[in-house]
Parts: sequence; C-alpha cells; structure tokens
Amino acid sequence: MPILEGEKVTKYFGGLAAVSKVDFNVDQGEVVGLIGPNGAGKTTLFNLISGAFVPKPGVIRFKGENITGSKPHQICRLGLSRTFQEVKIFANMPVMQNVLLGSLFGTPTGMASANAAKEAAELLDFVGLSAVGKTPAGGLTLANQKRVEVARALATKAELLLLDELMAGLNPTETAEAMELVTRIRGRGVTIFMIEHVMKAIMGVCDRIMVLHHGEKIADGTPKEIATSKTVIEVYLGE
Amino acid sequence: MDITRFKSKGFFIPGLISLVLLILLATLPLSLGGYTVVLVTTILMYAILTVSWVLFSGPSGYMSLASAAFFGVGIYIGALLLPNTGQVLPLLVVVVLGGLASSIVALGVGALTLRLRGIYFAIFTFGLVVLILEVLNWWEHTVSHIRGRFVMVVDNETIFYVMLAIFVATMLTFFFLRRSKFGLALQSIGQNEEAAAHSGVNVTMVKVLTFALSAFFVGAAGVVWATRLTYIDPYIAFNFFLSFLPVLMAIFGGIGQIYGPVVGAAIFAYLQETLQTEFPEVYMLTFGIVLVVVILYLPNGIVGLIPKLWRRISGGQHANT
Amino acid sequence: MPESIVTILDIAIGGLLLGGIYALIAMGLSLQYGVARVLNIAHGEFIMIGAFSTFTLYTVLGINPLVCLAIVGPIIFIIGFLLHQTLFTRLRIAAPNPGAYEASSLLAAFGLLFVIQNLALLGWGADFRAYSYLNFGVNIWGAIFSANKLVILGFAVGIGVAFYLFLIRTRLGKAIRSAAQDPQTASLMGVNINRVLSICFGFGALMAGIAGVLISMRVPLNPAMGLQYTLIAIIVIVLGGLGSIPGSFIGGFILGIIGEVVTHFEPSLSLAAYYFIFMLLLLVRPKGIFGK
Amino acid sequence: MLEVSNIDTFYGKAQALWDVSLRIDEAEIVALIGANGAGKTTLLNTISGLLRPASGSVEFLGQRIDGLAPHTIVELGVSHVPEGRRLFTDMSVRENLEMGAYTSGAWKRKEETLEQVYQVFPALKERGGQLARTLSGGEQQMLAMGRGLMSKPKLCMFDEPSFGLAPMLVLEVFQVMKSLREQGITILLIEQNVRHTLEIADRGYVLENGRIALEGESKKLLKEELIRKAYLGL
Amino acid sequence: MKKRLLLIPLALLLVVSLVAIGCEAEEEKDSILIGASRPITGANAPIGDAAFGPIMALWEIKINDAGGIYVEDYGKSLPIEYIIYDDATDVGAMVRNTEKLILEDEVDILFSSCGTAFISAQAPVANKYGMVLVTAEGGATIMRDALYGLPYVFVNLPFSDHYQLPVFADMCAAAGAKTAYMITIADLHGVEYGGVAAMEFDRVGIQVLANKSVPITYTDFSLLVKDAMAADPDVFCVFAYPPIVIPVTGEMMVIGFNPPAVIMGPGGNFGFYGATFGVEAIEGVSCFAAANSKTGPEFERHFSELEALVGWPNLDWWGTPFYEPICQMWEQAIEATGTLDQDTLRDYFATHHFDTLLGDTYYEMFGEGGGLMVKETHPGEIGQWQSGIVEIVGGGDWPGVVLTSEWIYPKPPWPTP
Repeated sequence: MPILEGEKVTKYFGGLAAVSKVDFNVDQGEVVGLIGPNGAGKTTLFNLISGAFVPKPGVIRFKGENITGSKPHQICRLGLSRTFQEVKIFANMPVMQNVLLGSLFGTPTGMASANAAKEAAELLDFVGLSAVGKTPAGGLTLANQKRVEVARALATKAELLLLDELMAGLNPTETAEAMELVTRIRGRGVTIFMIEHVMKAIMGVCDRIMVLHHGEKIADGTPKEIATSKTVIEVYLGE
Repeated sequence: MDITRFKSKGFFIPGLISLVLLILLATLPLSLGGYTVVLVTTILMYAILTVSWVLFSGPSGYMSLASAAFFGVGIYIGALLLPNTGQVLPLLVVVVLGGLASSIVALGVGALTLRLRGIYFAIFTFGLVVLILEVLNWWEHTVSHIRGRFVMVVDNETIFYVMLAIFVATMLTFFFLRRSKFGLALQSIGQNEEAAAHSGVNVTMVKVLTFALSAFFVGAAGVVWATRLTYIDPYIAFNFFLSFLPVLMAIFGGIGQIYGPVVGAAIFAYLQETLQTEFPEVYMLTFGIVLVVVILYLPNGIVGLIPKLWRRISGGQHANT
Repeated sequence: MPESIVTILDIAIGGLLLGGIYALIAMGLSLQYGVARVLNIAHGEFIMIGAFSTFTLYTVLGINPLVCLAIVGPIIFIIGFLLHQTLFTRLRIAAPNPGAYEASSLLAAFGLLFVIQNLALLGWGADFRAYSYLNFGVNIWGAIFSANKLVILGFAVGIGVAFYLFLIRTRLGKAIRSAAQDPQTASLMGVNINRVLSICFGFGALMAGIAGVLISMRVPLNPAMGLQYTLIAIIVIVLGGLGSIPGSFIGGFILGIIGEVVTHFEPSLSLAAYYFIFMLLLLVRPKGIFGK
Repeated sequence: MLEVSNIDTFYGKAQALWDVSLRIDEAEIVALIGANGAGKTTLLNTISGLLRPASGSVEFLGQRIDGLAPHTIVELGVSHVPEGRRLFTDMSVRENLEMGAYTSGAWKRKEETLEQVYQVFPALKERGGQLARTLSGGEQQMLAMGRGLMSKPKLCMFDEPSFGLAPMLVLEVFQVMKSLREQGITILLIEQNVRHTLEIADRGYVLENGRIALEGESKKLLKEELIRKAYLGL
Repeated sequence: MKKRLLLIPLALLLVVSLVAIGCEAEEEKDSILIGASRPITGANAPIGDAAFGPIMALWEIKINDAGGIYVEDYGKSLPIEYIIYDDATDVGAMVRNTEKLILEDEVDILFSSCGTAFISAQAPVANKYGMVLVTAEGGATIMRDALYGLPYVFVNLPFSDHYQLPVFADMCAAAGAKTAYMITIADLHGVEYGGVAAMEFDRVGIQVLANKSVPITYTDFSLLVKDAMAADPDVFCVFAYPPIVIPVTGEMMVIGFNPPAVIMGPGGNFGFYGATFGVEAIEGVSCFAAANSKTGPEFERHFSELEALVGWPNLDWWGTPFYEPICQMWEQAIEATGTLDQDTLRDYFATHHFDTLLGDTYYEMFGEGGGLMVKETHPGEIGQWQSGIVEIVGGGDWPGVVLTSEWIYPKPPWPTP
C-alpha cells in the first residue's frame, strides 16, 4: 500500500518547470532512491512533498490524506520528515536540543518534556552521538551534523523520511557508515525516500529507484533495471 | 554559558536574592526620593524597551525596529484614556489596554511580515513607525482637528511603581520564556527557520505570538510614559530614535546574558543623561565616540567584560569552550 | 497648451527633478551598503557637510557653488575613504561573520552620525543658513522650473550614467561589482578588497557630498538636516533592490514621481505614501523592483 | 615551487592546522586528501592568504608569502579556485573570466588568455554574454576553473572541482586537470574522489584532524592500508 | 545563575548610588539658580539660538554687572547663575531635564524650553512641582484652554487669534482682498494657524480657496506653489517654519507667483530670511512681527544689543520683544516680593503690572489658573519687509500700538533675474 503518492506534481519557477507532471509513489516500508543530474528537480520535488513549496498543479497524498497546500510543520506532525542537502541544523544549540526540538514539536500530539527528552536521548544513542549531546551542533563534523539531522527527523515519530544527499561530501568510510544507518532506520519500520549521487550507495540500499531529468520522470524500477536502462545511461551515468 | 538551557533548575536561592534586591529597589523612592525616582523610572523604561526587544529579536534573529511604534501606540492609548480633563479608567486598566493595543498592532504586523527576513524585516518595522506617525498626523490634522493632547498628571511615585511592575513582569516573562519549550522553538527559528518548520515548529505562530508578547510590555510602558510627558502629539509619541535605542542598548550591554540588556539600558541611560546635562555642547560628540569605541573594543558589550574580569579575579581560570 | 497637460508635465518633470537628488543620494548609499556592507545611517551627514561647506565657500569666499562640486567632492571622497580604511575596515576584519559586521558597522555609523553632527554644530553653529543661487524659472513646454533644479537633475543624471559606465566598462568598476557579490573570491582574483571597499565607501560619501552641494542651493541648512535624506535613501535602495546601483538610480526617479503625484492630490500624505508604497513593495516584492 | 613549513592555523579560537608541511614541485599534480573537516580547505586558504598562519612559513618560488594579502599572492602566480565555485553570478561569463585576469600583468594580456581558456572550455565561448547564474552546474564548474586560469598562474589550486556534479561530468573535470598539467601548470587538487585523484596525481598528502597523516607518491598511497580502508572503502 | 540574577538589581543600585553621590549638601545661598532645558542640538536649535537664548545671555551680563538682584529674604544681592541642559529637540529629554532641574538641582527659577509642543509638555510638569513658568518660544490656543488648570504658567508670546490673525484679516479685507490660499505645516502650528485663519478670513468675507498641509520634512514645493498660482488668490499664507518658508519663497520667485499679499510665518520674521534672498528681493513680504528699532528708544536698545550679540541674520522681530520682558518681570517680581518662594512669586505675577520693554505689562488670568499676556501689551502684530527692514505695519486698536510704516498692498513684484 503506498504511504506517499504524487499525481502530476508540477512546479514552475519563473517560466521554467523545475518539476513537471511527475507521478510517483512510495510503498510502506520501502527504500526508494531518487537520482538524476544536477538541476533535474530532485530537491524541488522533496520541497514539494515536505510542504516548503506547493505544487501547481498536482496532488500529493500521504497515508491517503491529501497534504497539498499543508504547511511544513503540519506535514511533519503527520509523520513525514526530512533532512537537507546542505545541512540545516541549529548550529549554536547543543546536539541534544536539536533532537529534542523534533520530539517536542514534530510529533502528532506534541510530547511532554520528560518523554521528549527520553526519546531524544534514545535517538542520539541510535545515531551514535550520545557522547556529544552537549556540544553545540555547529562544532561537529559534517558526517555527524548529518546524523543530528537524521536523529531530529526521526524524533518527530516519522513514518516516512526524506533523505536529501545524506552522503554528499562524506568520505568512503563515512559513506559506508551512513549506508548502514539507512539500513538500521529501515529496521525501525520507517519508510525512506532518498536523493543520492553516490551510485554505489544507492544501488546498495534501495529497493526501487526513480530517475528525474529536466524535471520529468524518465525511469522507475529496481536498481538492476536502472543500471541497465539505456535512457538512464545516456543522460546520467555515462560509460 | 549555555543560553539554550531548557530545563529549569535551582530557582530558590537566585529567586530569593532577586526578591531582596527587588524590595530594595521598591523602597528606593522612600529612601532617596526626588530626582532619583525620576531617573530610575527612565532607566526602567529603557530597560523594558530593551528587554522586550531582546525577548523577540535576540533568539529569533529578526531585528525589529518597531519598538517606537509599539511605544507610541501605548502613549496614544494613554493620552486618549487618561486625558487631563478627567480620568475615564483607572491607570492600571489603561496600562493593560495600552499593552493589548500594541500587541494587536504587533499581531497584524507579524502576520504581514512573515515572508521578510534579515534587513528587510528591520526596514519594514522601521517604516511602520514613520507610516503610523504620518497617517496619525494626517488624521489629527485633517479629521479630528486635535492639535496635541494633554495627559493626566500622575505623581512620580505612582509612575515609578507602575513602571517597576511592568519591568518585573517583563523580566519574569523573559526569564521563563527563555527556558520554556516556546523559547526553544523561537531560538531554533533564529538559527534555521526552514529546519525548524520541517521539524514541526509552527514558525508563524511562534514568531507572531512572541512579537506580540514583546510589544505588550512596550505598549504598557508607553501608557505610563504618557503620564510623564503630560502632553503629546504624534511627533512626540512616535519618536523613531526609540526604535534604535533598544538595539544600541542591547548590544551595548551584550545580549548573551539575561542581565546584559538591563545593564546596557542602565549604563546607556545614565551616560546619555550625564553627558546631555553636563556637557551639552559636546554631548553628541562624546556619545558618538563612546559608541564607536565600545563597538571597536568591546564587541560583546559591557557585560562581555564581566567574564574577563571574573577570570582575572578568580586567578586566570579558563572558561570552558 | 491645455491646462491639464501642463499639470501632467508639472508632475512628471517635477517628479524627475525631485527624483534626481533621490537617485544621487540613493546610489551613494547603495554603494556603501550594497558593496561595502555598511548601512551608513550617517549618509545624510555627508550631505549636510557638503551643503555647509558650499554655503561657506559661496557666502564667504564667493566661490560659485558649481565650482564647489570640484572642491567639496574630492575632499569628502578622501574623508570617506579614510574613515573606511580606519574604522570600518577594522570592524570588518574583527567581525566573525558578515551579519555581525552589518550590525557593528550600522552601530558605528550611528556613532559617526552623532560625531559629524556635533562637529558641524561646533563649526557652523545651529543657526539656519541659506542662500539663493540660480533661482530663476526655465520654461519647459509651458511648465516652469527653477534653473537650479534643472542643474541638480543634470548633475544627478550625469553622475549616474557616468558611474554606471564606470562600473560596466572599467577594471576598477568590475572589481567593485565583483566585490559586491563575493568579496572573498574577488580578493582571490587579485582585487585589493580593503582598498576597493574603501573606494566604494568614499564614492558613496562623494555622492552624498555632491548631493549636499546641490541641495544647498535650494533649502535652508542646519546640522540636523541629514537624517531625512538618509531615510529617503533607504526607501529608494529597497525600492530599487538592495545592492543594485542602477536600481537605486531608477528607484530614485520613481520615488520622485510618486512623491509629486501624491503631492498633487494630498500633500500632507506624501511622506505617508512613500512609506506605504515602500512597505507594500517589501511585502509583495521584497527584492525590490529591479532585484532578482 | 611551493614550500609550506610547519604551519599552525586558527579559525577564530579553534586550531585547524597543526604543524603542517607540504611541498609542491614544478609541473606536478599534488593531491590533498582527507575527510570533511580535516583542514584541507583551511590549508588552501592559508596558502592563498585568506587566512594567516599563527606560526610557520609559506614560501612560493623562494619568497615568503605568508602574511601577504590574497591579492598580492595572486599577483605572484598562485591561483585558488575556491570550493563551491563562488562565481560572480550577476556578471556575464565573459566578465567572470575577465575578473580572473584582474592582476595587472594578466589584464593586459586578457584577450589572448581568453582565447586559450576558450580552447580548454569551448562551451564557455558560446555562453560569453550570458549571466553566470544561468549556466548549468557543469558549465559553472568549467567557468570557475577557467576563471582560475585567467591569471596565468604558475600554481593553480582546485578545491573540490567535482563536488555536486553528475558522474559523467566528474570524469570530464579530471580530463581537464590532466590537460592543464600537460600545459605546464602546477596543480594542487582537493578531491573527495580519492581513487580518480590519486590516479592522475604525482604525489599526495593525507590530512587528518588538521595534521599531515601520510604523504608520498600517489601510486604508493593507493596501496597504503589506511587509504584503502578509509577512503577507497576496500 | 546566581551571578546573573544578582547583577540585574546591582546594576540599578550602582547607578542609583552614583546619582546619590552626585547630590551635594545645602550651601549658603550665593546665587539665584536659573534652570532651563534648551535645544542646543536638533531641529529646534536654530530657533533657540536666535530667540530666547540670546536674551538670557544678555540678561545674565546685565544683572551680574549690576551686582545681582536684591533678595530681601537673604538680605543681599544675588547674582544669577544658569544651569542649561540640552534636550536635543526631544520632548522626553526636555521633561527629564525639567524634572532634574527642579528636583535635583533645585533651581530657584525655571526658564522655558523652546517650541510650542515643548512648552505644552513643560507647563504641566512645572505646574506639578509648583514652579512658575513664563513661556518663551511658542504658544497656541490649546495652551489657553489648558491654562485654567495650570496656575503656575504664564504665556508671553502672542499667537494666532491673539491677536495676529484678526489684525491680518482686517488688513486684507480693508485692502480689498477677496480670496486666500494657505499652505500649512502638518503639525500643531499648522493646524492652529490654518484653523484660526480660516475663521478670521471668513469673518471678514475673504474666501479660503485651499488649505494644503505638508509634512515637516517635505522639501519640494514646486507643485504646491504652482497650484497656488493657478488658484490666483489675493492673499497667500505660508504657516510653517523656515525650512519650508524659504523654499516656498524661492519657488514663488521662480514661477513669478506674486499675489498682492504674502505672509510667511514663522520664518519671515528672522533676519536670515532677508539674508538668503537679498533684502531687495523680498520687498513686500509680510510676516508676524511685534516691533523693530523704530518702535521706540527701548526697542532700539533691545535690537542693537541683540544684533551685537548674535548678528543681524539672527534678529527676530516677532519673539524677542516678548522674551526680554520675561527677564525684566522676574527681576521686578523678586525685588518686589523679596523672596524666591514660588507661591509668592506666582501670586505677584498674577496680580501685578510690570514695567518692561513693552511698557505696562500684565497678564489676563484664567480663573484659578495661569495667565496670558494681554493683547493691549502688544506694540504690533504684523510686519512687512520694506527697503531692507521689517516694518511694523499692522496692530490692534489700543494705545500702545506703534506702526512704523504703511502696509504696501499689493506687494511689489519679485525681481527679475
């Protein structure tokens, strides 16, 4: 059953369509990858799903509910959470409070402070940042900042997580750790929709991959199908 | 120094100390009397403006220059409801009404300016002061034909105590807001609004409500100030220097610590008054030079000095980083 | 010519004439804020200094106000340049990030406002000073305008166009534009960034000073006169898009015309109209008319 | 050609580089490898003068350049293509290139240099009048590199030129590096793509937590256990 | 945490104690302390410099050269000593200064601040502390309404309906004017003069064609003056301040708008108005003015003393003849009562006639409240630039009025460039 569906999702900037009539769906429990050349509209699509932009025209449904036009915080409270291509953390706030914010405000009903703190501590442990809970988040390495974002997103009791280039800028060891983290998140029963450039990573963890090019969806299939698709190789992978 | 502390702890002893000092401050008019009361009232007014400014602009990072507008609204409410011809309502009721009127203006402005960030917000809020001033002036000039309003004269002790009460309310609000869930949300907005929104914070609501809350105290102080001015017209009520002063005083004092804005306001007001009265010919010159020197050599404000001095006194311990 | 057409001409040309001075002061502020990142709230004080200097040169030494342009302009440029080299460059280097620099330089400029105003007060006293120069009518298709206003417009347009060409064509002009967008990268290209920013600040002061020379032909002077012009300049640079120098130039004229149109119908609301339009624009199109 | 000796560099109060030394010889490609936050960009910024080392020295062609302003260092022949392209987005492609030739020596010969750069990046010529912001990501990277070459540098430092590019374009970037070296330009290269980088580089340095952890010829580095584990994921 | 909370009130206490240290103990009386909050800086500074300020300076020299004022309570002559604070043309600062003067400096006499709004705000403050306030620059009908509740306040300067505009309206009507056009500044002054002028013109049958108000910071008057010219009025009134009066005059010259009667005020009553355009150019412009050197020998002394001090461009033919009496009345009141007690002095001001520059000078009292200098004290109301000086051309119908010249109507044309 699809947890997220999009119908003819479109977004114009000026006269240019950044995303054009894209139909998509993500099933409960799936890990779906989204790839495409720079400027293909991947991040724009995430912005549309998470409520930063409103599609025009187009409809987006989450858990069967129409969320087109909802505000980001409303969508977040429904259980759809995200990370960002360029990390957006609260740099001067301790790591712990970055995560706490998610559990205090992002959950469907809002949590009592004590529960929220417990939840946040558990998630810090889950992403492996317990030791730096009191450090200002801005002082962490990029890889760890990305973990803070993931923990914060999970703290909102997310059922669907949008990961925007979790591995960009990471070295191979860090990338491997990030892939392992994605697998563990999936183990918690969270559905994942991720943008990634690192092909090895995306081929490794995804059940299914979508390819965007010039704002249009040009392919959708298993990693194997994508890796061998003629169109995809032509516009994106190269030889 | 962890300014983002969320959980509260250890209220008793600092609370007790504050209470004792507050009582000292409250009995001051009886012990010193005269002009001291007037000067402290002025300082309290500046402190209310500054702390209210920091309340919203400090954590959120939105630099508001609307203080003069909120203050002016309060002054005008004071003038309308406390005319010299006869009191309509008790002073305290008018104080609350003035605060509410400012809050309502802030709600409207907040709702309108949600999209504006950075310098645009600052310029918009500043424009608001001048716009209200010009429209009100036009109204008084061509519609009401009222050329200035005399306000009820109130004795200095009453003015002082009401101002003190507003100050205490402002400080308590500031103190508890900083440690509340709401304060955390406001701070997250200041650091990354987009991330805050996507983490479930209703950024619109948090911003607008805090803006309105901070406006409340400024408006309330405006009502009291009207009774001190005794006569107002739009130019007197909407004095746009009062939009800049809280910013200067906050930065002068330093906004890292809770007492920074208060110290800034107190020193600033005292300095201004002393210079203006003792050296009127070179007051602006000295004031300007002091300002430039503080910015050049004390970038963290006056209270930025305190940790340094403290370290020196306590034997060169290094602050934890 | 029919009455109504003359009225429209009066409004249109009057707006251009008013706009010329707005354009000049706004371009100056735009350079200081858009490039050198100093929201120079003391901008108007340079106007005041320019105006007072001209008053003294004209009434005491009998020097033609237009000749004063050539004397006052360079001196104010040097003052601005040195101020930036000493004060603002220091602040810029000390600031941990651009936002902190914008705040500290705004406050330093605020201090400067007090210092300059007080020095002028000590030097010239608080009395009103005014003189009359080129105050005769010139007939343009039936609408009459004073010659000094036309001269002001001529200079404003001339300086605006010359400066625009300077920015587009010359090496230093390109350095200024690149510094406006990314000073650090500009320095990696070989641009001496401190010097270029100081030059921009100096040019900003120069434009204010020239505006002051021109304004002094028309309005009475006193040491507190500067701030009202700073406020107008701020409105215009927002109207034209922060950082866009051509935007400030055109924005100045637009504001001038708006001012004249409103004055035609309800003069007491003219300033309210400035702020109303300005705020409306901020809400609808915060990047300004010409911003991207 | 470039000799960095024992430098310590601070970002505000935090030390970012500890006792770093590095040497680049004429006509070499030297790779600088390290995790994010290891201090690679800091090192480049120190060389190009954006940061000042607290101790140690930087010599270029026998002349001390630490403490000099960035614009003076460019004049001496060190070009720095910064991380994230940092184009002048509101200026045309051609104007961006001209800015690259801002130094007094290069300005006089800029038309000539322009032709040479157009040969390396023919796509830029077609787009000369366009605003830099309207270029695609790949074209922007080409422009940033082309701009770095306009000053006729003796040493050119590239900070992650392939960042954010699609796989196909990454390969193209490495091709350009190779051809530049063939033209006699010395290169200091920071890249995440360790394997490719070491394949085209002569020598390499590995920075870890602000210190040089390893250095040597690329071929040897490719075989080092540390590199294979940490950066190649083998 | 403790440190933090401790510091808030500590900072306040620090300031308080600094103030307390500043207060000095009572000493033997050796001077009469006079306090004033004046606009040394800011927009009103030019007015303060040209109007009451020089009068204060001259009086100090005069009194102290003569050995002071004899005060019987102390059994000796006391010199006067000023404490002058700058209010930077800010009403808030003025109120604070006034309270500091009264409460901390404990001045014996309070002198007035500058500007109608300032006086309006200072009057209730002075009254609250029982300090006699004789006002200088500024005055308005709203003050008169308030005077009933301000027993310690005495207003010297004549204003709109008291008795300038009635006189001016009569003059215009007598000359045959039928229409008037007004530009007024959008503040208290403009509302007042615009409103009263409309009533007075109506009374004498002059039709008001328009009343255009302009904001204080407005600088371009081309359209307004053209609009006025198109209306072709017989009387053109500009009720605004010098920053507006001067450019409007310039615009009138440019387009050759030359109505039969032109009145500019305040602004036209200052020497610098003539200095700006050259006195020949403004021949025939009217203004508010009470007296000039020709009004009488005392006035000749008055103006020559002032001219020596501040220069011709800063002479003011409207205000200073009413300001010098402030000083003279204080001197006479103190000598007569022998005290500096404010209540005694207040009653003396309220009930006695003084002999001043203006001759027999006294106040009309408003019930139990304060006083307004009676109009019969005014030597003149309306002036006109004639051959380089402001001639007094209009006044009331009482004996003290001294007109120094005939009103020229219609006004001669502007000079051609």
